[in-house]
Amino acid sequence: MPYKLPLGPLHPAFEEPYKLTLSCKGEIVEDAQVEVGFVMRSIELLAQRRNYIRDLVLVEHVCGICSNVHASTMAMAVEKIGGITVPDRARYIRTIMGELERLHSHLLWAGIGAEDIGYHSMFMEIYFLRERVMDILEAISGNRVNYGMISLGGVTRDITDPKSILAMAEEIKKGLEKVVIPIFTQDKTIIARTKGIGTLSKDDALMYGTVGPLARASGIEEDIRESFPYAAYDDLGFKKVVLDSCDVQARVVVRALEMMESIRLIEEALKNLPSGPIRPEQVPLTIPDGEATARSEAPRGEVFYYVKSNGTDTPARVKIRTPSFVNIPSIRAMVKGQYLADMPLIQASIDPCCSCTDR
Amino acid sequence: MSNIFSRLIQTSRRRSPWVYRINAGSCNGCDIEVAPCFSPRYDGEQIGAVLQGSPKHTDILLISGPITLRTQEMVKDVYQQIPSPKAVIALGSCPASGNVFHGSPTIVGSAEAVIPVDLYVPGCPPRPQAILEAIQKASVMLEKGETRSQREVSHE
Amino acid sequence: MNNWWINAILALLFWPGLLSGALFGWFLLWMSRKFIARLQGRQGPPFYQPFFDFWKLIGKKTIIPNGVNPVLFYALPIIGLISIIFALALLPVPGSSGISFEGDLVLLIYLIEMPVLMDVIAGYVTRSVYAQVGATREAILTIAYNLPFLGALIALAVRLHSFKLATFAAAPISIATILAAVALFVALLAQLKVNPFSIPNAEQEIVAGIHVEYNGLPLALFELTHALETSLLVGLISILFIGPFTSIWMKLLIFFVVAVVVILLTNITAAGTARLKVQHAFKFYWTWGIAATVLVVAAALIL
Amino acid sequence: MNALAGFSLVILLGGVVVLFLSGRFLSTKAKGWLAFVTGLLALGSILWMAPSIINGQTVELNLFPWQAESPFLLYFDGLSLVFSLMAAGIGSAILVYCIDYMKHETGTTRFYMLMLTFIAGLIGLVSARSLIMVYLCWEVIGLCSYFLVGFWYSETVAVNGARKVLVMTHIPGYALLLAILLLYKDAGTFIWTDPAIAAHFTTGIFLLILIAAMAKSVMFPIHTWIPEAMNAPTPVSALLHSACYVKAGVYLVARMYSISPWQPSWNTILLVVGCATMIVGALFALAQTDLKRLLAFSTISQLGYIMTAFGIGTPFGALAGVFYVFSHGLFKGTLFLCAGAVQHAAGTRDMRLLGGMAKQMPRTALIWLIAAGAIIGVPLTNGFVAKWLLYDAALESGAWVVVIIAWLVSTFTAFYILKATVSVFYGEPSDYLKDRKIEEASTGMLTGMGILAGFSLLFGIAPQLLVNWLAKPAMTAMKFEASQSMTFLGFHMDQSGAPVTAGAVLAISALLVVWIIFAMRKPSPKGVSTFTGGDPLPEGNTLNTIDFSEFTEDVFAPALTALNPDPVYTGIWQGIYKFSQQIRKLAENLEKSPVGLILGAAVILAVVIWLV
Amino acid sequence: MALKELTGLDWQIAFTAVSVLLLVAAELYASRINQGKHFLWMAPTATVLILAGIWVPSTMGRTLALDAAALLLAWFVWQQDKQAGRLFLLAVIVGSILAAIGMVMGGLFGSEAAAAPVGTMLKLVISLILIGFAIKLAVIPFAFWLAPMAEKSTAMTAVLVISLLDMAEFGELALLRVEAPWIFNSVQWIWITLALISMFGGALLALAQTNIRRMLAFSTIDDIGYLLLGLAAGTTGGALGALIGALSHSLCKFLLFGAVGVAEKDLKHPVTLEDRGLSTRHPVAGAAFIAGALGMIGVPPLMGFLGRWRLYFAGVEVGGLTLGIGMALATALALLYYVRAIHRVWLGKPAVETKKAVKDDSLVGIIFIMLIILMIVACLFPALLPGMGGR
Repeated sequence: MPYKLPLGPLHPAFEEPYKLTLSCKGEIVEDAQVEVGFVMRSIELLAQRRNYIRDLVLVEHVCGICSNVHASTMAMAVEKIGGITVPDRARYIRTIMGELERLHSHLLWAGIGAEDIGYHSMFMEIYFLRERVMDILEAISGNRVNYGMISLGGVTRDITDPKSILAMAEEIKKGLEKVVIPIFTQDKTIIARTKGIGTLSKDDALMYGTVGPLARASGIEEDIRESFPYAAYDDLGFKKVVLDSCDVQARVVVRALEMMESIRLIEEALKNLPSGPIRPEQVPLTIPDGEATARSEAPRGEVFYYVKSNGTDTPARVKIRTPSFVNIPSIRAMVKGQYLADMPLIQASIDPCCSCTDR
Repeated sequence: MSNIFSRLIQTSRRRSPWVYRINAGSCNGCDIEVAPCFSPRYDGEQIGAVLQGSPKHTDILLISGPITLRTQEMVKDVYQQIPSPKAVIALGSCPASGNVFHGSPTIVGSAEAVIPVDLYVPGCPPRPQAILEAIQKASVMLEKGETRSQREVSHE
Repeated sequence: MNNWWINAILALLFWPGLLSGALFGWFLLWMSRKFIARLQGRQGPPFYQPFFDFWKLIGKKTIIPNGVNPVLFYALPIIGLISIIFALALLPVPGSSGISFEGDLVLLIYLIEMPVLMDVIAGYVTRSVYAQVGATREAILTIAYNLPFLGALIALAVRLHSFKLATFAAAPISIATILAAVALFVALLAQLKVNPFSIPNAEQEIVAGIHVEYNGLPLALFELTHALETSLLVGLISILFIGPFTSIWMKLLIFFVVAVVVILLTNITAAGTARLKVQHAFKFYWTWGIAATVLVVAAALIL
Repeated sequence: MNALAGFSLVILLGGVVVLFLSGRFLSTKAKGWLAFVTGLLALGSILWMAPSIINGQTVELNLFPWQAESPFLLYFDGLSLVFSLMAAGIGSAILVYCIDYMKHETGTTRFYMLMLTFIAGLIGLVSARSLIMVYLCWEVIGLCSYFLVGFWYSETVAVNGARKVLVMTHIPGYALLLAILLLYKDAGTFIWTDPAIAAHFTTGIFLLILIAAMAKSVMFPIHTWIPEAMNAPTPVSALLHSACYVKAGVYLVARMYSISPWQPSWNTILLVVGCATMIVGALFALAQTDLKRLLAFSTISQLGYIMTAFGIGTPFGALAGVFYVFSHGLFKGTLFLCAGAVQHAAGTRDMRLLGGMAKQMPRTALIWLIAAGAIIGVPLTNGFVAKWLLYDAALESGAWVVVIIAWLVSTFTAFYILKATVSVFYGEPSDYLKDRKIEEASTGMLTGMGILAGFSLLFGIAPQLLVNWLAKPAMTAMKFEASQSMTFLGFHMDQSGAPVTAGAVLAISALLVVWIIFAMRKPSPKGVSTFTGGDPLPEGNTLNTIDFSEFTEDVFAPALTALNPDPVYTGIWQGIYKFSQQIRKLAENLEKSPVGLILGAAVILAVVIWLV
Repeated sequence: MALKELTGLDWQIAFTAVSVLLLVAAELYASRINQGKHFLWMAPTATVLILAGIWVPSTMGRTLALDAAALLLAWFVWQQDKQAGRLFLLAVIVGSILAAIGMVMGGLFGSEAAAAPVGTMLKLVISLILIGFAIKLAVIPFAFWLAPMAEKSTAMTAVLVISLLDMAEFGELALLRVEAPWIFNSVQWIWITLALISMFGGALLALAQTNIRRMLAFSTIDDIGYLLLGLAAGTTGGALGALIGALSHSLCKFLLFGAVGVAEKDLKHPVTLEDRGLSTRHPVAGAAFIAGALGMIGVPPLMGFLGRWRLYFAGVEVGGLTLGIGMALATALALLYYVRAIHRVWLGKPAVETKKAVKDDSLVGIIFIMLIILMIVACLFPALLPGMGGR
């Protein structure tokens, strides 16, 4: 008789509340039900009641991990309606922020992943490295989380000392190359716990409409930074990472290589940082009638914003579709027949973000 | 003799705060700042703080987020499951005021309305140093018997 | 006769029993926490941490979860604790006034298994799914790690033609002793539930494992039992090495040094590995465990 | 007095003949009563002899001259008394159970004839003085077992079980025959009381007899037939595979004590075999979900205990062995009969489909609990006394390894019996049972089970009855000094030191287990909810014992595969079969030209003869 | 007679009794299940000839009578199947001629027991007699004729050949064993080797068959191996065991072939291992088959056991434990093929659900049951065998 084992909403392996009810037979998981909605704060509703300036702050709080990408995508959509051009320097800074965010998010994920297979030392190692990323973020934006860097038409703060940031980036690169990536790709216990686990076939990945590293680890060649380049990705030359072994190991590798690519992008952007203003002189408070969509590649995949303006300073409709919203259901396709002991890692391998999902 | 023991227990309450974390609708900004508190740079274990997995083992409850309607009962239930004496720390601005979510129809907006809070840590999110300081303060409150759970018991 | 009782009580309560066992166990637990913290680049807990953890739990109000028999809730940790104290009293540490008789090793093995059994029952009794999964894993793991553990002890006993612990402590160091110590060490990893065999209390899967519903005094007793278990099991390895020395101080020194080395080795292993699945662990103990046992028995019989 | 010796055999075989002649005209129930009365009469005739045997005499009877060197000689001594009482006594209790259990079956004439023949065969085996007659009875009970297991002969599972029984017990039986013939060749007699036999009893002969005994007494690695035999009617499982049939091997081993000058090295062999068996049986029992298969593996494990007890080789060991044999017959018989009652009522014996039956079948549950307590070794039951005697014997002789293994296995025993108890009688009834009307077992069945369980309790409270009246004469028969004293509850006073401590620990831990089981059943109603991740779980969502065995199955799978000897046997069979196909091809090629074949073979033969 | 003095068993009387019993049983059986056109008169004739071969005092007379019976049966088989008949005929003619020449040359046809020849003559005589009897008794490698005969002829014809003719020939060999022990003694190990080859070869070949009748034929070859070994061992027990074994063999083979015949009448095709669960339709025949099989293996309490343990003992006496284990292994093989046949063909679920149970002929059933009871009783009260009192 299968028994039910709830993972969550409060669970040591989860940063955020969502509920995974596992039906197990012995140690084998037969099925899983996913329940979300614990963190629903009605952000889309609130956004329609506030003006564009306040909305940028509000959407930053959709998710604390990928706050920047939400604000910048919203800004992109509004800029499209309003016909506001973003200065080159601001585009580069937005790219740097986006990649730093990806770096810290992937490192956070790697740390939690290590913790999920009980590798406490690895967690500590990664968090130690992540603090360096946090330092850069703090140096640029003044905040460790929720940076408030995006303003309509540009960014709020300039990067004043690219050299020191480059030096820090170099350190992170070394840390990644010497410690994190080798351990994640070569350590025997980690390979034993990741290889062949939680397979999501390409067909399933397409059926669930998965996005981001999860999809790319299942062989779907899709990265918004390449397909629909925004910010400065076109100038910097971007290479996406795709693997087709479909298991947790593939997701680990995809994220690891993406981190390396992020570092490269950051360094490239810092070296080629154009001079000029960081935002237009004049940004209108009211946006003309119209609607627009914007997409960008968040650490977890594609973020999609739809903004409809009615000519006032308040949007008529803001629709946010986040990557975890489509990724979380695909857990069901991965867990069947897996061991209970692998469940935390499998659910972590999609890097679920519930505050994104629930909004 | 009993005095020595009660003194010992009081000291040990300060020395050994075990922490449990609830995300009650946070944007997870506060939560990702709790984890670094126990990582090498900040290392909460120096003051004896350990992150626990079960509320039954807990002394200090960290609560983040504006408390959504869906998590309200959960928070109450978990608070009851924590054996006294216990302290509650509200992390960030959300449990205090609702922060940017103020006015949302799906949040309670104040932790106080659900469970008695002992300490507020302002910030969006608060920094790890602030969180650790709050833990330390809460453990001192536990030692002195100043938490609301302890005071309410003594009133009864 | 009187003397015998006094000695027994001394052994139970002071040396190597409850008091020194707890202090030693706390010291070892602190050592491991500190050592791991230092390995991870952290500061680690202060020296008195396990001691305060214990007293804080004592001072907490105990909550009995829904549907759990209160008497049982308290009795299980107490039974476990008492049996581990008796087991400690049997350990022939240098200067022990304890009881020693032919066959006390068998009694020791019984008593070591008792807290494990109580743990498993405690897991089932508390009616939490997490605890029940943890208890099942613990039961399975017990079957697995007892193979090298019992194998090594039996092989040594066969070699020394005695099931008396004092004989173990007096025997000279040989290849068989060292092999047996290695086998005991392998079993120790699972007995202390450290990585890679921290399976029954895998926090990320089953919250806090068996003890998820335990709190307050009973949890404190479980923690104390764990401390005593640590000093007992580490001490069991240590006494294998004190044979060749004659002076009691020398013996004590060696005893402590070996204990510290063992706990450091344990923690190096723990810090450098991820948690295995229970299937892996079972396979590990039944393949390598059998290999180790065969090796020890062969060494005991041939050398 | 001596004439009594043949009574039981004559009565039983007479019953068989009467059944055969009148089977057509009697109702199923009447046949059952006839068989039961026959069994009771046989029991009476054995009890009649009992006093003089207890007084140290032997009852002997020369029935008739059978074959040249081997007349039908009956010889009852203490050891025979134990086993024949077990056969007739437990057999009668099972027969009274059969009356109701079998009332809807067809072919019961065959059934009761075989049951009575079986009992007669066992009594014949244990009372035979001529070794060739021992072999005769040995094979008679083997055949009875074969036919009884295959009672439902048009059901494939049942006959497959029967096939395994026949192949796996008959072939090792040749070892016994060869041993007997070797003894006859050297000693010139079949009569085992003849000193010439003792003089020629070598280790080789011991090993040969042991092989046969291992097959019958389900010792590892020739034990795999017993779980397959569980597709038989339950009384058969109870009679054959718990009470009597599997004890035949034990009898042989015990008898070797009285025949031969015992070699110390034989003890080690027995201990190794016994310990391996008890571990393997218990490990497999943990992973079973079929109630009767679980009990079958538990039988294997318990037989390991018995063999170990005899292997210790001290007077205490022999006492423990004899006590254990009788006790095991009682409590395992009860467990099987309860399992049969459950199957009768619920229509299944799959523990995954059962649950909560204690409400509908309170009496069966009570009887089961007594027997389950006995097999775990709870004080007040005979199982406790048996276990304690075994531990005592092992401790006294310094067989510490045995103590450790036996203790380890007894925790396994507690686990799997708990699992069976809880998943059958407690917990929530499954969906399968919800639409079924479950009725308490009938009075006749309850009587059968109750008698056995009652004796379990009686011998647990007053073991001196069993010890003084049965075990001591048996020990004398096994050439041991029977000087042990025994008081109520099994506490005996002539021991000190380690055994007493260990016994106390054993008693305390066993009592603890019982108390814990009862305490678990009385949960406190109110309190703070358990932690389930924040959200409440649906009612009754806990791990049950089946989940436990699924965990173990999954994890033990490699060990269980490695310890299962069946693939080896299948491999041997496949090898033989392939070889035979090759031979057939060769033969067919040769036979294509018969004249050439004759010529060729004749020439070769002639040449060989020429050269010799 | 010397055989009786040696073994204590009046084999001639015992065999005659068995023959008559089987003749009556076969005639009754044939009255219900057709056994070929001329069975009614052919069977008594052949039996009379065979019994003449047992009772005629002169060696030549015996041989001639048995050869005549063999020819008659060969003709009868030939009528049923030409190929099988030819092979049988070949075996009868070649075997009889070789054996007869050997016996003439050895002086065995003389009225008085002749002294053993010496030198080359001895070897020649032994070779001829050994090969002749090996062909007649169907010992491997001269067993080519038995299986086709058993497969193609009717059940009772096979019983006549195997149970009566073959066992009578064996009896003749046993008499020779007493009258001219030199045939055996000088080449004892060749006889034993031949016996072992027959034992294992027969068992392995039986294991490889799918046709049940062929399997039964090879089981006869297997059993002849044991009987030969008993004679070759040269001990009283061995000879007695062989003779009782032969009697038991006759009875068992009747049960086995009879059961197969009953099933074939119903199935309308030869019984092979592809058939399933015949017991559901023919319970008594199934019981007869099982009893016959167990009797062939020598499981107590069937009569075969009386012979078998003596044969084992003879083996142990001659060859020690090794030979004993070898014999036990061969028996284990025999058990395997019999058990396979029992459990595939007879027991278990029927392949096709029978619409209604066949009412078996009660006369045939009674014959089977009486024979089974006879075998059990004979085992428990061996004194019933003539001259066995006290043995």
